[in-house]
Amino acid sequence: MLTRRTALLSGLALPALSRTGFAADPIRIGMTQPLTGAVAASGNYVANGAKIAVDVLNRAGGVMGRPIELVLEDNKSNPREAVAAVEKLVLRDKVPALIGAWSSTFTLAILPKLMEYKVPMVVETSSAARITTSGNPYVFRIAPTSEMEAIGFAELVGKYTPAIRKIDFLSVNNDFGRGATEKYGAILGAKGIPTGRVETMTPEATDLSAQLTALKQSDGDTLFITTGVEQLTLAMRQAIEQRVGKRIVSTGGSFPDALIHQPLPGGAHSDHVLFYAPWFPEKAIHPEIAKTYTEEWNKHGWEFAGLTEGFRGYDAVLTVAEAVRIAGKVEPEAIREAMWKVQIPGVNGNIHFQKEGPAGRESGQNQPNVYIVRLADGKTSLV
Amino acid sequence: MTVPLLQVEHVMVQIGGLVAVSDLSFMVNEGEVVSLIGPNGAGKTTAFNAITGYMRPRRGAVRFAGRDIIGLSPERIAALGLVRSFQRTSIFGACTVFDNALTALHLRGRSGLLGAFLALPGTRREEALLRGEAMAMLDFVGLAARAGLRADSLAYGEQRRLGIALAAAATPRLLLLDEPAAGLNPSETAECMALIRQLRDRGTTVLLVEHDMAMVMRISDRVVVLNQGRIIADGPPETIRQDPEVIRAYLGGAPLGGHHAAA
Amino acid sequence: MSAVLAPLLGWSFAAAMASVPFLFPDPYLLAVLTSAGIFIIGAISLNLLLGYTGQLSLGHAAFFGLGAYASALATLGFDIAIGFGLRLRLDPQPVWVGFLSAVVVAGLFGWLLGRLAFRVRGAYFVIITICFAQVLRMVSLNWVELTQGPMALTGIPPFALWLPGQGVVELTSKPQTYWLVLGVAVLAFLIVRQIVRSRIGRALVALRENETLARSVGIRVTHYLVIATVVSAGIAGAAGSLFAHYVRIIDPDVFLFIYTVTMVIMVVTGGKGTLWGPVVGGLIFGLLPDMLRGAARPEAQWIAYGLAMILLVMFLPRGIVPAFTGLLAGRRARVVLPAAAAREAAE
Amino acid sequence: MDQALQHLVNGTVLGGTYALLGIGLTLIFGVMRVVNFTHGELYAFGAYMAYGLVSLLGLNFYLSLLLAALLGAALGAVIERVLLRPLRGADIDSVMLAMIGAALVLQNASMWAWGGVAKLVPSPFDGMPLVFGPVSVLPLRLFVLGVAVALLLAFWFLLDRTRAGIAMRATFQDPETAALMGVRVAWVGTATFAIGSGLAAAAGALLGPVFMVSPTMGDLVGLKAFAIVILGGLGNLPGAVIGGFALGYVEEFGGGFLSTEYRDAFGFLLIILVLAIRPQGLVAAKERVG
Repeated sequence: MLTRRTALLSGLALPALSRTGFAADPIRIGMTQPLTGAVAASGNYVANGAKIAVDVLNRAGGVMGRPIELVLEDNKSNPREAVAAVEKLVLRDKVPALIGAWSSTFTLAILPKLMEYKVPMVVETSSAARITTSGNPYVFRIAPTSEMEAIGFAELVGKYTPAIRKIDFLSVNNDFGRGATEKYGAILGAKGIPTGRVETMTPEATDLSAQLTALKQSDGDTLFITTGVEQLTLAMRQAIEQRVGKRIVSTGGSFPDALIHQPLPGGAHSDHVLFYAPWFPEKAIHPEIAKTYTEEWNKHGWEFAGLTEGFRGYDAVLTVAEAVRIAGKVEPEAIREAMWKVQIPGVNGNIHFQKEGPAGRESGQNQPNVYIVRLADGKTSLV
Repeated sequence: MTVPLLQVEHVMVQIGGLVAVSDLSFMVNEGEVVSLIGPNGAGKTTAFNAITGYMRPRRGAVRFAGRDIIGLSPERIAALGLVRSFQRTSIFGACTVFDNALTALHLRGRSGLLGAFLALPGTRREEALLRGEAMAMLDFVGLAARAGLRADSLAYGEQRRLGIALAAAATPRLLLLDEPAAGLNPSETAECMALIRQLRDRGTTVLLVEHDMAMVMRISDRVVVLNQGRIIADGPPETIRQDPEVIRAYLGGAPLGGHHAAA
Repeated sequence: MSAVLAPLLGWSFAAAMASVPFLFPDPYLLAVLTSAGIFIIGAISLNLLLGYTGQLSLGHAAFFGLGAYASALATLGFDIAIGFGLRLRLDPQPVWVGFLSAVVVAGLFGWLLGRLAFRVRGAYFVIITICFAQVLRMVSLNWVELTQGPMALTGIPPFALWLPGQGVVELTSKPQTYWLVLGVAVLAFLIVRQIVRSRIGRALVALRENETLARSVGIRVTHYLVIATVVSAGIAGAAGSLFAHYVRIIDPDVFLFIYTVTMVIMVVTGGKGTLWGPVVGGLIFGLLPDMLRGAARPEAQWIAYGLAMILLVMFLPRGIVPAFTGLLAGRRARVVLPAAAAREAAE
Repeated sequence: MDQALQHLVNGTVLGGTYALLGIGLTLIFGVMRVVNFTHGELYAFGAYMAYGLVSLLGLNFYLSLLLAALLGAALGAVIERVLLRPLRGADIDSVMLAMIGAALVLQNASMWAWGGVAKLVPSPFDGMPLVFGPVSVLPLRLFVLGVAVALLLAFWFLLDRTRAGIAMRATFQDPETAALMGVRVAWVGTATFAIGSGLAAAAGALLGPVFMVSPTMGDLVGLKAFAIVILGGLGNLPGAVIGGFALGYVEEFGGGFLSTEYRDAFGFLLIILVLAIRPQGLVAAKERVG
């Protein structure tokens, strides 16, 4: 409780301190994340990542001699509130750029508002393809789509022995899970690996026995699980209970951190497609940035597991700050144009946007990096 | 021979496996005031419930103006012209007295959703007519001065009178009154009796459940006595007063014409 | 309030609301009011059911969501298989068709729910309505061919209105959408007012006050409850349609329980069974979350919201509007009191 | 066939926990006529207490379960005294709203206190399943089922054989008469709500180690508990047990053979179906008129 309170106090004190250090007005960056409700855990991780990026940048002198201020709004894990949060950020706080909004549903809800207010947004987590293909020129995504992730995985598929011959899916019933099922199925299918059985689960479900028992009947050798951290952990534990007996690969950057301390019995091991592997910051494309991020994070005493998600917020803030620097002024349109010129190293790798979607109204999409981390007996290793 | 207005034939009602009314047969002719009496627990209110559709008898027939009404819902039965009052919850407490009266005239109106939306002329005419009738009704029961008050703010006797007015509002052919005088003081009881007489004079047939024997004997054309779920006597008040079985039933329960207990 | 004064006050309130975009041209204020207004329409519709028939529906978001989906699908068009090798196809329709279909579809489901659920009362009814919304959420989540499931329906067109001299105009500016929502809200208010003051409204109140007695004067219980549900659902569907074309994306979260709770709390706070209750409560609970924003950490905002619900129920159980009119009619209350006391003594 | 057997085992295990969830809710409704929207939150509270006692304080697992249930009962008693007692006599929607408000407060307080990250509760049971021919089941799950059945029996004993239970049942059937017979109805209310809450917390503490502990874990569980008690007939105790197992089997077989997408909808659909045919629930409750 004490640490929480001191963290809260320092959080309050910091902006005040940094304000005295700078003569100029701060540059405000708006961010909306699910800080309460069903997916609050991840939203808070991403928000924390963003907060430390702001600290790091301000310590280095801010942007254009002005400090950065993060204006964070809760979207309460629901799309209506995501819209309300953005309207508050844009209309009341007058932020020139946004970061958000974790789930694809929340991000999609915001998209028309970006067009309406002509404010660019860096999308840090959402994976739904249509975010960048619907012709919204205010969207710049640093998160990978399911397709990019699947392509990244497919490049590594040769490393598996025995080889992957047939795959099954257990996916959460939302755009994230459905997207992964579709793209992994298609891309591995093109490599001659057919899909066996596909089962889905509602995001809140805790008992997955019916799905796993059904999956056990399939003759696939590898089970792809796509969902949040919590449900992934449950699925892996219950897969042992139901003796599913397949190789398990999780997608989408979720990592069952709890299983490091309480490993699955019977020497079971699993592979996880991640975008940052905090155990091996030295293996990152830009080790020095990854190390700064990891150290800052640990300094706050936040959960280690959060590192696998918090980098999204960190990279997003770096991206917006760089765009502001290039633009040379704090205006939404200038920042939007500058986004195309951003070329910086991030925790996940190089950040640079490519054009996607209908000509003339393209959205920006970054090409992120993919790591496969193997978890066996509570120990991690890079594949 | 004319068909009696209400015919109850061999009606049996069970509540939760217990027989509340075992074999009930009686009838009410047009224009009569008939009282249904009996000791506590004799099944009077159950009989009312069975007649008005609130309970379904296990056996027997109930005919209203020659038509079998068993299985019909209370509101259908009311629409046929058979309306009852209640012992306890006899008014719409949170509404004004006037709105109570207006609500009771429900069956007299026929305007629907569209009329309400658009305030069609026909609807307005009907509304004006009903308002007039409601006021007349309140006048009739002496509550016109109270029209604007909340019904649950009325004195007890006034509430009872309003209850009767509600049942009588839509000018039913047969009015079933469940202990209209319960809890009233002598002068209020007298007013109540006068009211029932006026209703009869307007052409309404009345079937009454009542504990106040003095009132029953003075107002009724005929008295039906119920004990332990069946009829033990049926006849004009003076015959009933001397019927040995009735006297025995009442001495076994409460004394004839004695103080009424809360039912 | 006198019969002349009340409508005058009402219309001047509407006029004051209509002039907000001129007096306070703050787009954020308009955005918050528009969003609150949509839910106030929902609350007005819920009030007909909860306030006037006394039936607590905790599935009201179902009608809201149905309206949103119906309107979105009608304007986007669809082409789905309906079994036996048949396909059902609809080309994109203008927005007003979407709006009407929202009202009709929600109303139809209102009829269905009414027929099913009014076989029971009280807690059973409450839980059935919750289940009803849950089932619809599951269907919208999984009937991907029609609803896009969790991938959401996107690209929903904004409102378009035929304006004299300008033809069909898309309403995209803040004041325009605000006025549209205000207009629908006024219409919803008037519809509910007309019903409540009619023979139907009296029947509904009678059922709420005393169902047994109401039946005895010939009021057909299920018939009127179903009418109320259909009208209430239709208006909620209209609110859902406004929501769909305002937010311009719809996903299964429109069936969330918290949306229903928002509408219920608006009605109860303002005063259920009063015409102005949902408006007053809606303005308070529509603006409260946005006022709380930034005032405290997110969890604390929710806790404050929850505590406000509890305190209101405990200390203003009948709501703000009755408490206020009660103050105005203090003289009348004094007349009422002794009589009520006498009644207590008599029992 | 093997698959069906496994589903049967899974359904039984699931049904036992559902029964435990349902019985607390139905008891509270039966005695107090309160639809308890905090049920799911008390479930989460029990789970968090078990987590705190086992993981943070390092207490014995079984002792922690017991303490978690007791703490849940204590919280229930507090809710009853602070919230429900003053609302006695208020109409059903006021009480429901207050309970929804309380649920919002509880859920966000636990998010504040524990953070949003889900926790695993360690248990002394082996993570490897016991295998019986074609079916397998975790020892922990069997333990949970065993405790659930034991609790149901203990509860039945309490209601049927003890003075407190008789007072409770009397209140259940007719509060006015019970009061006339000298039952302290107010006290019965507190006791009932405490016991119902304790059962919810016990379910949370038992299932915490099976699943994971998170602030929103009560949401779906609360809704399911409603489904269970409606299936069995609101306020009907044996009905809640039957409803619990019915829901367990329906979800498991429906999910396994029909559609996993609609797995969590089957319960709600079943309710609408049951109510269309038998409005009083699968097990007929004695209807109280008035």
